[in-house]
Amino acid sequence: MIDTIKRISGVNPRKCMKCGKCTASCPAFDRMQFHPHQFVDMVENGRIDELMNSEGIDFCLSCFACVERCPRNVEPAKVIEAVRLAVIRQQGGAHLTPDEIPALLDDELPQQAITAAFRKYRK
Amino acid sequence: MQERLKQKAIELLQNGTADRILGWKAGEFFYDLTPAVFTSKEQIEKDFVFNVFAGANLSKYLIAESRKGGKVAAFIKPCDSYSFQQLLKEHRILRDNVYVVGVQCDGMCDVAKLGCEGILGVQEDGESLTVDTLYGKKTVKKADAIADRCATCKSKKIVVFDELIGEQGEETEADRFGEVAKLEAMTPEERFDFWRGELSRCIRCNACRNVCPACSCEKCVFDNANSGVRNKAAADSFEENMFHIIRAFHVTGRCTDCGECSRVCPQNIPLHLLNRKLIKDINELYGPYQAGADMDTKPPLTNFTVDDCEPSIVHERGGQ
Amino acid sequence: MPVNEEFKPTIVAFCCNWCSYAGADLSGTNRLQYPANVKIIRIPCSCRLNPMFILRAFQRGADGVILCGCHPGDCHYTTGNYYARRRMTLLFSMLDFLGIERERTRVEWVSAAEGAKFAATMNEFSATIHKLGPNRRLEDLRCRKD
Amino acid sequence: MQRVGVFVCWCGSNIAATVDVEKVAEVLAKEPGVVFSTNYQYMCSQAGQEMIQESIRKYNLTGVVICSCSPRMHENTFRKTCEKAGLNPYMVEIANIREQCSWIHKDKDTATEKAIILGRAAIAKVHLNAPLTAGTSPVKKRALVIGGGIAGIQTALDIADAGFDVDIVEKEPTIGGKMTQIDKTFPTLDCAACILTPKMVDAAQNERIHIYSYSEVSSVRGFVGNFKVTIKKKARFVDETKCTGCGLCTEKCPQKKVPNLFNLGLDNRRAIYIPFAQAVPKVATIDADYCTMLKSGKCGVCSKVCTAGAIDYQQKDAFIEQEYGAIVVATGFNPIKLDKYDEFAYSQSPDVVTSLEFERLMNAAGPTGGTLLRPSDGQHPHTIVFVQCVGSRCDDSKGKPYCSKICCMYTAKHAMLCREKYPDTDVYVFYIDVRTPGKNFDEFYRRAVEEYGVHYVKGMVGKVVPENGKLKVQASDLIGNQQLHIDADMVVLAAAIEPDKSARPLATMLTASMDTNDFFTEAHPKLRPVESPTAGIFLSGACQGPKDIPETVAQASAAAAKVIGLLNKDHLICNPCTATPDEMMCNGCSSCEKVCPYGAITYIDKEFRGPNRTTLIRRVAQVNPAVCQGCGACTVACPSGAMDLKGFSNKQIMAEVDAICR
Repeated sequence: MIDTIKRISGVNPRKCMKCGKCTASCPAFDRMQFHPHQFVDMVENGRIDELMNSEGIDFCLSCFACVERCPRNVEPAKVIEAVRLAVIRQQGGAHLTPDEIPALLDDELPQQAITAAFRKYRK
Repeated sequence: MQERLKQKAIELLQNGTADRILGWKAGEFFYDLTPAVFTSKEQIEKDFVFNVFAGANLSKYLIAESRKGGKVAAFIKPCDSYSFQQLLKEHRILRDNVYVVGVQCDGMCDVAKLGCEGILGVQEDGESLTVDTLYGKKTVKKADAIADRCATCKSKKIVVFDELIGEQGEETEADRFGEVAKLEAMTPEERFDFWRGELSRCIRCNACRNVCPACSCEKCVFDNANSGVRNKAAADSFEENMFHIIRAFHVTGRCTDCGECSRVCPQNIPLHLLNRKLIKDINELYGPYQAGADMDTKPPLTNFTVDDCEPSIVHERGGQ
Repeated sequence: MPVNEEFKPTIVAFCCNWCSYAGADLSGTNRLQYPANVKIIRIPCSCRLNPMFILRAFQRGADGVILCGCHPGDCHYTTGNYYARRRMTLLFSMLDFLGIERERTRVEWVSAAEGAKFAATMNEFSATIHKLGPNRRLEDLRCRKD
Repeated sequence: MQRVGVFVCWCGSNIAATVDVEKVAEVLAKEPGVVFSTNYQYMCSQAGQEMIQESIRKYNLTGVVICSCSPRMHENTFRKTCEKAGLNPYMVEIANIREQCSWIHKDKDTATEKAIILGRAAIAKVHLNAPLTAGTSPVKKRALVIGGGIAGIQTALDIADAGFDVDIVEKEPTIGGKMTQIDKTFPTLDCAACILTPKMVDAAQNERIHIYSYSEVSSVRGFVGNFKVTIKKKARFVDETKCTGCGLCTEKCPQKKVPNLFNLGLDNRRAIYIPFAQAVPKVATIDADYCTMLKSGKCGVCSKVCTAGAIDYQQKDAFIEQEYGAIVVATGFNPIKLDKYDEFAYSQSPDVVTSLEFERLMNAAGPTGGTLLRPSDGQHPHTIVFVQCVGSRCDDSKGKPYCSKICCMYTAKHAMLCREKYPDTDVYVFYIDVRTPGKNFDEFYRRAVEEYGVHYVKGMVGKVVPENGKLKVQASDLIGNQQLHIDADMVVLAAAIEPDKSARPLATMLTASMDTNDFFTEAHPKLRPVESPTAGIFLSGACQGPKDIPETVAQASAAAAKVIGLLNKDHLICNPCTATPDEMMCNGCSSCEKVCPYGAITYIDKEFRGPNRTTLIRRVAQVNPAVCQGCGACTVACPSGAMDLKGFSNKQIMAEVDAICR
């Protein structure tokens, strides 16, 4: 999972020198459970699940102040974006499977909608 | 013209300006004029020749002649004068010992271009040539028989002389680089095949080296055991290439483009194209430069500017 | 030209003593890898590189030759690399004119501080030569290895 | 054929871990001419060197090949070793199998194979080596110090003390450098001026030291022991020999609106000025950019009030030629420009200052007379925020990748001084790390925290917004896990330091190498820290890397010691690897002369025997081995190959090529 986050974000969390300038720049500080420098650190130390389950990630405005200010180009906002993506990707359980389809069919439903649903949820 | 030169030669001997005259005489064949030194009126009257086949560049012979004591007078055509001045610049010719008679030139002829067999003699007759052959007389326009190098003559200016026969000329605007550009436009494979075809004929007779005024080292690197590249005859394709690459590189910025190398090549290899390619590059990359045109301009390979192009330009500038 | 799986190019790198040889040392000190087929010859200055050495390398079976020197303006001998730059430009141009693949020869300026650049250059040059395949146009068959 | 001995070094595991040293020694033993081949743990150790010497005697070796670390490391060591055993030192060749082999390859077979090839190349070369003897060249017993800050002054004083003449070239009107602008020094808190100005006076009064103030080096030629330097003395429009430094002109000059650069533009000075009271030399200088007389020809007040008649509006730049045996670079540093860091509002509010500006604001001789007042409204600040690492420790694209080293300590000093002088102020220091290695340094920092109550906060300031006369500082407190919002009166930025801009063109003139940050490179990072790799060029102070005052002074004296060592010699041993012409083949064409950067090549007319008992006079090249530095430019310019380079001859290099391509 760490590798996935690193791959999606392109961020190397080891470059972080824990100066906290990202956190100092963050306009959403009060709403977030974990702050920019913390989620870089949590990715490095494998605390991904905690991060994915935290409420804070949705409050990140993606204003990129942290990316702009970081003296070492760590790009914390990209990490949080990657975590959000990882959360979305894990929502596979909610996808439509072929077995479920017959139960959902009704005469009113256009054929196209079913095809579209497949495309959307099974890709 | 020949008579004027003969008279001048005799005059110079008689008034003591020179004790030797460097000119031309007939070689194995009448159209094969060869450089010769004359020391008496009788010799001159008997052997001195100057005609449309007097292509040989006499400047190189002055390296040795100017060091033999006494004074030598030499007939120098415009293109020879560039070589002469280049050699002066390189301190090879002792100027004080040479009396230079500049001779204007309308271009020399190439016997192969007469298109005749069994040639016995050629008479110059204004704009046309009368060729006497085994099969009778034939008239050829001089313009049709002119040597390739003279057709693209770079300059009719005699850049150094003590006295002139004929008029001083000017630099021309001839396009010398057409053939080079044609090769540049080819793919590397085609160029490689072209040069392989040409250079594989090389028999390492060293005629190009011996005639070239720039190739005038006391001892050539190819004859020098310490250079690490000594070799007498090219044993394989690499050594054929090697000899001509090194030769072209050594005369880079010193070659005046007199074209003697191609003239004397018994295998008709267009060696001058290599030199012209380098001259073209120098002109394009480092600004126009003509070797031997003056005494002061620094040759391009012993000069630089801090903003010179990088060698990667060879990769970048496109072409094939 | 088919790329032989077994093809291990021989690459000769001429490095000036003051900048590039030190740069090569630095890439070693920093443990930056580049292919083992790159072999370095130390020369005092890039202007010491005689075109004959390049031809000799190709004759004996080198597949690529690269010259590394101080950056223009930083030559230990003040002006050496400026001369080298002109010489190599004209030589490479002539080799190209003769139809020798122009990618086989290269000049790079590498300072004593640029260990990473040295390694990157060698990796890249080696890959280029690998793609070109063995040098066949300027080799001496008598010197062929196998 | 030489009798070659091959010595393969393990370098502990540095080589042996990736190169099969035994196999290398074994394979190389079969090379032609090799009569002895062995391997050993540390060739450079006493035991290793003794082994080499013993083998030279025992096997009558005429050539030695050592497969070890880079020749830049130990070539000299091994040359000396062999010399002691009676072998010419130039009969030694090194195969670099550490930096250029074992350290860059992981696969043992590949590395071993490469090491063998490198060894073969060295053997092939050594077969063609010839014993060389070094010549000598005289040493000009005078040193040049470029830069008149504390580094330059200390170096000059030490050299002069040893009895050699020294010239200091300083681009400003006075010597003293950055230290003159500093208020107090850490960790002792003694006044900078009190310890610096006596040294400046010492330098001025020392008869062996000549100060070229308001001057620059405009060209450098030559080489170690024999540098020829042109110094440009910029026109100051005041005759130094006449000016008494009374300062009357600087009071009467009507042009009052000139930013005072000594106070970093915090106040104004006149167009004719003496930078500060203790300037050395204490001579006025006219700022040509502002002087009405020089610009429009109308004024001349200074000339009228000067009783010494020292004003000279016609003065021109003067050029002085001087010869030196050694050159010391002491060009120092500057704080970086802060335009890339506008989140700290440096350009938006005068109350956001750099640390050096803060020094001037605290200094009794500064624009506020030593009372700390806000530049915007002259009020006493109550809350001061210090931000560390501004531009230091950044990614290359944003700032300087290095630690500027001095900021932690001077910030502690500033914070402490604020609290001491104005106990009613709140002082915050935002830091990433506090770095205090140095004698009494950490104690000093702890005192700031414990005794003076400075609030040290681990975290960075994210932004500063000027609002209603206050500076709203938003910062993070990483340990408290909170975001702080402070209404500050002043913000002080510890800007990174960078080498002076004059260093880069100077390095080009000196052919001294620099790193990517424009700091001068030392000959060896550990063993030769005050020498440039270019012989005869020495490094003093912050031009080599960030340094505090004690370190700078230590390095300055070290550089002086090296210079004294050099100037003490009457002759220098020359590099014997010089160009040498084969007169029999020389054309006398001057190609080599044109490319020689040292003018080492001349021509003579020489008699030679010609055919048939004749004599021929030919023009042939001559190389002055004391001047030739062995670059080899001439060897390639020579079309006939008459010019060759000893130690790197055509044949030797080709033998290496052959061995590598074999």
